[in-house]
Amino acid sequence: MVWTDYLLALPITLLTLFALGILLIDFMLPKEMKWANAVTALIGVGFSAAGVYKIQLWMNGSPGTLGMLRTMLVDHFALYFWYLFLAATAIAILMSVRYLETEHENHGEYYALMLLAVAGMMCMAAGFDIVLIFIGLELMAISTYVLVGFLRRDRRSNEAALKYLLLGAFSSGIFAYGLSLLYGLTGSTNLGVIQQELARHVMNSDYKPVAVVALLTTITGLLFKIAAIPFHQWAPDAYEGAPTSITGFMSVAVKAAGWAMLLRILVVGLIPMRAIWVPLLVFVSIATMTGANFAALTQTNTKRLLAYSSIAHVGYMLLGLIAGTATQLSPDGIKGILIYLLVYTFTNLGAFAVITALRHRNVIGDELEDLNGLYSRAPVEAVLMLVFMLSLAGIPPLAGFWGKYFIFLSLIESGHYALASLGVLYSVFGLYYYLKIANAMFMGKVEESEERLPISLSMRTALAVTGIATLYIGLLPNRFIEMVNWALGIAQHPNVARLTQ
Amino acid sequence: MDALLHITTLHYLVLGAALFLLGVIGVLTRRNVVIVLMSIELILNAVNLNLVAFSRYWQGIHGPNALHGQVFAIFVITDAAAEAAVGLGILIAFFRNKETVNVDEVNLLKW
Amino acid sequence: MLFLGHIWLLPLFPAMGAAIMFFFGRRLQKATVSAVCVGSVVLAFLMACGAVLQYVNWAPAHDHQPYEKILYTWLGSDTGHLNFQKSDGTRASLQADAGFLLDPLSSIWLLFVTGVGMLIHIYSTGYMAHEGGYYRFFGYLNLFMFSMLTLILANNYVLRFVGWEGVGLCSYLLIGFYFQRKSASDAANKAFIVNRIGDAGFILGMFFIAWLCGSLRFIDVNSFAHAGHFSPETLQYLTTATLLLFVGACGKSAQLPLYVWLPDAMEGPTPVSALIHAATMVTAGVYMVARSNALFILAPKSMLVVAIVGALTAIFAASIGLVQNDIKRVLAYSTVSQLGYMFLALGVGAFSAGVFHVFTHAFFKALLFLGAGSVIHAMSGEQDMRNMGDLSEKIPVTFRTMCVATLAIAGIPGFAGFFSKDEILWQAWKFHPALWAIGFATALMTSFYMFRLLYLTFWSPSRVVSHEVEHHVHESPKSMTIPLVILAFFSIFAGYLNVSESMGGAKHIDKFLEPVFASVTEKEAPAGESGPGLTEYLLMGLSIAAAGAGWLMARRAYGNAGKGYTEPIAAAAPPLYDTLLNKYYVDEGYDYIATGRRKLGDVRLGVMGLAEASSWFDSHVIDGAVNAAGWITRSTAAFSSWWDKWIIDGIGVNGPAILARMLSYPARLFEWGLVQWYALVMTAGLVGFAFYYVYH
Amino acid sequence: MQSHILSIILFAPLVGALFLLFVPKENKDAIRWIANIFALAGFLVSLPLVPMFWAQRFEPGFKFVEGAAGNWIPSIGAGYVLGIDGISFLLIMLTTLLGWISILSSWTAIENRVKEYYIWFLFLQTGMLGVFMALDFFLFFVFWEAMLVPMYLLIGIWGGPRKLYAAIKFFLYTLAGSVLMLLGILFLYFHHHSVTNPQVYTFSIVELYHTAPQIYSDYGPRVATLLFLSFFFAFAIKVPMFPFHTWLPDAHVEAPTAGSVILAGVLLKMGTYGFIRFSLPFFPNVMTNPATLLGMTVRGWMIFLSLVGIIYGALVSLMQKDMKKLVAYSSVSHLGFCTLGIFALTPLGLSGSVLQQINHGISTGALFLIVGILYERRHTREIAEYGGISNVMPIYATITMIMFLSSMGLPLLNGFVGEFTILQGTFMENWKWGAWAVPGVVLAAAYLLWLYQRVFFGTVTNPKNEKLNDLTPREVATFVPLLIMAFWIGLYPKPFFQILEQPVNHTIAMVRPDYPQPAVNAAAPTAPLVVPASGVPTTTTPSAASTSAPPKMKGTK
Amino acid sequence: MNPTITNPPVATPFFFYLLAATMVIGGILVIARKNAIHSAMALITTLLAQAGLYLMLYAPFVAGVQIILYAGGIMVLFLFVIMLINLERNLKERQFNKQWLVGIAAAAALGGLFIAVYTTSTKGKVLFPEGRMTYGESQNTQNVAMLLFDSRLGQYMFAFEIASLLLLVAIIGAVVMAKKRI
Repeated sequence: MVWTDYLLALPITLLTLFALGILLIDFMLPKEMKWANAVTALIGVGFSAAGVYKIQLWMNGSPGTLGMLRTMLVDHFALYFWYLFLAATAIAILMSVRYLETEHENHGEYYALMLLAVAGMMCMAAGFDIVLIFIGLELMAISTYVLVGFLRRDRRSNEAALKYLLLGAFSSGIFAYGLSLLYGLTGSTNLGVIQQELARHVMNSDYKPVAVVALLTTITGLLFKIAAIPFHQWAPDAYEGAPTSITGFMSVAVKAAGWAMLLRILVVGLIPMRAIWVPLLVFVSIATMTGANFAALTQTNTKRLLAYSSIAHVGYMLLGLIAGTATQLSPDGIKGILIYLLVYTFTNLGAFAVITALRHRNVIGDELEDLNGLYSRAPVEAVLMLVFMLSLAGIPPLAGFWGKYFIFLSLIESGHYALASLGVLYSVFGLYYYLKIANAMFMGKVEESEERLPISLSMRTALAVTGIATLYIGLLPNRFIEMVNWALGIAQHPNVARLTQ
Repeated sequence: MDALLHITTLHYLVLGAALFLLGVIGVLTRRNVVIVLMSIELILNAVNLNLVAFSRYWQGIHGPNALHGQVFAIFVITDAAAEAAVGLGILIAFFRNKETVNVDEVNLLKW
Repeated sequence: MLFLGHIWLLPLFPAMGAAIMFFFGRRLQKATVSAVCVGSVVLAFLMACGAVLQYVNWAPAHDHQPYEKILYTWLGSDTGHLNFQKSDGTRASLQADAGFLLDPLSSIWLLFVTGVGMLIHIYSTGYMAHEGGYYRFFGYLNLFMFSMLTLILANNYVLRFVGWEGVGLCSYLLIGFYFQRKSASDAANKAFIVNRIGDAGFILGMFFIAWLCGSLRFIDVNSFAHAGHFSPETLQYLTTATLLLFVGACGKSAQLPLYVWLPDAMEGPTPVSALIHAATMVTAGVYMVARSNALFILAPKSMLVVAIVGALTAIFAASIGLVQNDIKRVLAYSTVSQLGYMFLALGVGAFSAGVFHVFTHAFFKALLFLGAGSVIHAMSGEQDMRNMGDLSEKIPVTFRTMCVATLAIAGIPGFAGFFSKDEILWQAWKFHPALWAIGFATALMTSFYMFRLLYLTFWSPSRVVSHEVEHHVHESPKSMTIPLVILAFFSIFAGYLNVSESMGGAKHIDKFLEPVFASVTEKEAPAGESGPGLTEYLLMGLSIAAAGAGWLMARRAYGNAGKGYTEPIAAAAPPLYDTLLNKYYVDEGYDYIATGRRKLGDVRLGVMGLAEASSWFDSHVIDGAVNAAGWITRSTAAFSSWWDKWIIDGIGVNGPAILARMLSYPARLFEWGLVQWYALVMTAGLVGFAFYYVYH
Repeated sequence: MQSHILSIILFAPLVGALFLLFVPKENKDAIRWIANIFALAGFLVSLPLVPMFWAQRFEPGFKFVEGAAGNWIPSIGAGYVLGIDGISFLLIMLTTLLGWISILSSWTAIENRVKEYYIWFLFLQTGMLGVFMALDFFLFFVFWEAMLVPMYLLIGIWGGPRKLYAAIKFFLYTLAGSVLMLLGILFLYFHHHSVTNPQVYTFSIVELYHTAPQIYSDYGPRVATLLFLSFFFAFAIKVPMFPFHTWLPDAHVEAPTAGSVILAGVLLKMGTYGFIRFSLPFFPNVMTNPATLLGMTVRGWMIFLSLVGIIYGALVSLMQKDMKKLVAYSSVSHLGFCTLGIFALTPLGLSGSVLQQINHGISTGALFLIVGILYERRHTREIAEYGGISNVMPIYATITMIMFLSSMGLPLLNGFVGEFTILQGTFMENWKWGAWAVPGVVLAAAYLLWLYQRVFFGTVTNPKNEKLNDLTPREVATFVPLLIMAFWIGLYPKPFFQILEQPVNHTIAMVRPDYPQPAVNAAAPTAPLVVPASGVPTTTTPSAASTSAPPKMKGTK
Repeated sequence: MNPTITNPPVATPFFFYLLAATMVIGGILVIARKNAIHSAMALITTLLAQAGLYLMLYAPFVAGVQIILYAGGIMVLFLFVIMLINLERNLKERQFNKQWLVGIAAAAALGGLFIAVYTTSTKGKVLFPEGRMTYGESQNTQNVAMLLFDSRLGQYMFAFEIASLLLLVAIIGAVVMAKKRI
């Protein structure tokens, strides 16, 4: 350990400190002051972000630092994801305040768990050692299990938590089994060494079948976390049952962490096996797009619909990994995934924020019918929801378009025309169910209660942030594209997006 | 016969695979959530067995200090403990509401 | 050059009248309406006279060239940059001007159109005095005059087409003037659509000409035609082009097989029938063929087709006219038949004879229609000749003028029709005796049905049904009778303008038209005029005899026709009579087979049948495919639900259980949302991938 | 110094929409006034463009170019670049005019959710204008897609009984086409990058004109054809060409009147515009490729589909029982003429096609207004419900007649000029194509006149029709500009031909370099240019016109 | 810690198979017994046998952790919960769910595949050949600790810290979930 390691761990340390702080403060807070927990958590997120920024300043343009005795790689990629997690968490916290009050579950543990989950995610994104990644994954996963079941009196929440936990633990078991084989094959837990060993010795030897088994079991765990078919089935149930704010959090932050881990492992550790995992991902991607889009079509529960929609988006994102040649990744594809995650964070959180806002008094608000006539009850929210839906569908000039744009760009670039066509057609297909939501809001029969929906200040803030971000990224994406280029270490040229490897 | 009598890493791997198999069967077939959780423990133990066996194998190549697998196993055990604790906690919460521990009665959320 | 230089104003006078009616007509008094509309046509007539006079003076000094006045470029960018490729690969630019052309041919048309038109306008002030929509009627009439004058004066085919369509439109509007009557609006639609079919031919013909000549100006086209030296291919295209033009002429001039609209067009007010459907518009086809004579001469096959269609139409329509009972329908079929004569003349190359017949026909046929209108006016709207009779005393002016017209059309010597018709028959004989024979038979029939009309209306005993009507019979006002008298005058004396050499005439009109038909005369020149021969006189005698015979037969049959008289043809050959009375069932045939207005059994054929089929195809097949895609999608979604429900839970989950425990849990068939099922899917996926990759 | 007039025209409606956001929604009349004022303003700001454009109508290239390539999103090379040529100029003017008219026509038709309605409408207006102005492919695509949303809402919220079905069908159908186009665009983008030196990523249309035709030689006919098809689907669905037309009747029938007017008047033109602006210059070799695809060349297919559309649309119109549906199917037929003119690949066909697009906007726009007026009074569009309307609404009947005549292509009205030019242009290319299109003209007369007969002629048989009011002055006002335009184009189309001359010849030069182009010193105009009746000042003398440079051949190396 | 190469003790195969058999039988009992307490007992047996195997693999520290943490800690937790929740009802019900046959088939396929992959090799070579070395057990704990805590070698130090957070989360989670009022 050298002093820089402390710096690299600073954001995680800060999050942990604030989480512990919340646990302590929570005891002293009277019931009506519980919002202070949220404020504390927000401050914690802020401090952590400042810590990330400090690291960014310290790095001063260098591509990245291996810290913690080569177990942690803090590079632009990791910083990008860290920012992303923190932003998503901040918005999710804003969404939660009023919601938890309504649910009578306003406890400090909620925020503490959220912050600890983010600490886990940070380890996943920055981990360069499968042990660290695994532990980070579990930290995040276990926090999320609890958060999903946080509405303890709600049977759906219990059930979602139980299902999520059982499947999550099962998949981590399989994942760990794969990691153990990887370790066995290479003798190291370090991703860099794993890559070298795989490339040098394993792939052209008798050990290749074992490596394949290792790959398959590992990838099962990875695909489970990002909810790709056929490892997706937990997602709709968990999304539906979880508190809506947590559904939002899961659908973006947890998913982004899963992606970060997937990219780290597949793109760094298992890149020598690209020829094997690409066909697999092709299958998974097509299956995911097909299955999720079809399944979403007839959903009547908004959260479940969005769950399937987020599964479908995973299908598109996987296309970004497929792009490229048999051995070479397309940088544009990875770029597409990163941009996708960015816009998806804001758009999807925004959508869940609107659904969260619908929860009031005796209305749960997650059925499609609950959206009926939303326009007359809350016009701004309805229009924002429309924006989010169209963004999810990938209609320019909204943010969601850019994710799809880069994915398809990379596919065209590398000559996967058929996949690209399939992808775009499924995105049209997807529009249908997004429009179902829009139809309900704008054209659905107006309920007798014409009263305005009560929306709290924090929720307004969350909606404003997500809405503005969706529009801003959509209209002026340049800054964000460059941010992603920066995250991937892609050189920038004025006026030209020349990609260097 | 020599292959059977001379115990190598491979034997441990096969044993681990068998344990893994049993765990998976348990997860897939038992109705009792507690036993499903135990089956998950079996899976994790299979992983640990692998890790420790590999650790032994790599000690033979990289020298006696190459104990990464053993350390990894300790982490997996930690994780197993945490998972079991939270899992049982959630189970209790669920049991309070539903008065059952049967997995196939966890079916409110569907489609 | 006051008139000639401003010849473009000529069509604009009636256009102004129409515009005034359009904007202010509803607020104007009837007197004002009459003043404006009749005034504009009178102005046009005076101007036409002036222009023609000036042209006649101007032409000798200019080598008998047509006078052309271009107002502005209408179609085309006028820069010469908007090009197309001609048939020979060279470039030409799209250009159609708002330009006007006056030459002998258009002069003749101009004079009789404005003249007859003026008379009919005057007549209408009386005829329509008690009708509603007075201003509307006159607005339409003026619009018609505008279109007709545009048609006549246009200097290129496209502008001609403007007038061509314009007169079609006005015809539509005027036929449908009594739009409350279904039959009227039906007839109007029929007229317009049948005309449109012809117009389609016209357009295509125009394109061929443009493709071949690179221009649509008559002067350019003529000089192209005169240039000579055509490849066989070009000549073939010219034949196609002229045939297509003739299709247009068939539509407008009611030739076989597109004549069907004209008899129905009698639904319009009678002055309209006189003006549009007898004197002017229907001759537009003749005008067009005459105008394109330079091209037709190059296409002998087309000429033959024109002649044969003309002859057939003549006899076909005349035969139908023999038995019709509606006074206007008799005249309508007579018009079709006479138009057939004109085309016969054109087809045999006797362009000036055809034009001459148009000229004389305009007067006597307008007179016949106006007379018929007067009769109908007197009979309080009765049109069926079976309910008339013995009107000669009661409406003497009408009676006398009608007599003149009948004598003229029947070809009694001394009247206008004799000269023109006889010239045509003579030319047809020269071309082929068979054509003459048809023309001769037609002449016989013409005489018969015209005198039949005369006898049934004026001489035979009165068969008027209601006493009130009989009591009401009265002579028409002066505004109606004076035009009749003037027309009667021309019906007698117009013929003397072109008495043939064989009868010591000077053929004024032929001479006047000579520059227009230069190509014809050049071509005919080598054959040489053999001078008046014996044959010519013999034929003349034969046709006079035919006219007389028709008269006599009519007199025998109808001279004393009382109530319930018998038709001689019906007595002789009832099936033939039925066929003729039903117009050879052509309308029915069209309705069943071509348009599909009527169903043949349960099947609808023709255009509407096709339309029905397309409509079905659209809603069931094409949209069906779209909806089916949607349906399949949704049902796939339903299927995946179903799959989860039945296959996954049913067979996958329950199936083994069923097998193992012999259907002991049928009630538990419906359990879903199971975690372990999810885990199983994961495992199965993993197994699938593993098998694929390990053993691939 | 760049002129910003295009941006001003583009964003004027959007400003109105933003302004309306701050008006309380209870105050309906104020909203109507403001929306109408902004719509009129949108039209008025476009008027200065007329003299400005007229002055340089013969000059080559795009005019009023604004922005630079890649200034919007430098990292991918997308720019906010606007610019117009004669084709887009005419379509822009049509858009601003129809936009104003349709907003005016909605005054009484829209009673609920007035504020939203106008906001979306103005938003739509900006989207459509953007499509016609964009010189950057990316910008084009953004506008192309963005304008679907307001249209979807207009149909979906203010539509008829089956509005949801129609709105979703419209949206999905159109989107399905355009996403494939996106892939095509990306292909061009990469191709441009791979062939230029130094390698540049750009979406600039002018740049892509140079490289896109090379795809044929670089990748072979098959790829080029597929690429052409990817664009084709987007445009053909939008046009719509047979057999991609079935969204149109549904969308039209369900849309509110003003929506139909805009849909028919402007939206459909985006498809034909796309063909002219992109499909032809990008894939000249595909167009002229003699190889056959299922028995016909690509161009043969295009012509075939156009011809089928003409006849088929007309036949189906004949059988419709719903007035609006009839007019909708007649659009299929009319747009068939437009595509026919485009794929004839002759200057005449192309200019006729653009002119016919304008004409269709005018006459079919008016027809939808006409149907809308009856619908507003009786709330039914069943033809059988009417009859004898001439007796009670004479002014209305007259205007209808004129517009019907215009739609069926009667000379001296606008329809004829377009149809005639298209047919001639097509005929000169292959006389059989022209011959097959002509029956469409006949059928147009049939279905329109039959409709007229059934609705207007006869006596009033339905007692509900006895008390119908004739047009109000506001309603007449909506027709007046259309009538003026109809007569103007019919009587004096020369200015339009002159405006179209340069872009059309330029396009043909790009598609068919072997097609004979006008000589450099072509004959000067034979007659002095006359100032058009609308008071457009003429700033170009004939000599200036004759000395103006002829269109240069661009984009073919 | 000098590795010495010696012949393996005769007893090695015997103990391996003994312990392996115990483990497998224990595992089977875990998933086969109806009574959850019996399953838990079987699991403890398995875990203890596994600890024995760890010892054979020269991993005494892990073996200790296994016994203390697993058999001692986690299993007690399990037993508590089993006691806490109603047992009687479960005993009367079906033990397996309805997909058990398919489940077993899928799992068997997977496990069989794994085993097949491990045991199949070309040219009679065995994968992962054993180096036949023995190691001093005394230093094992120090070496593990080195990897966790040494400032130079302790590469898992950070992961270890995070593991503490994991346990913290487990505590919070268990409390939140299991406690009636918080």
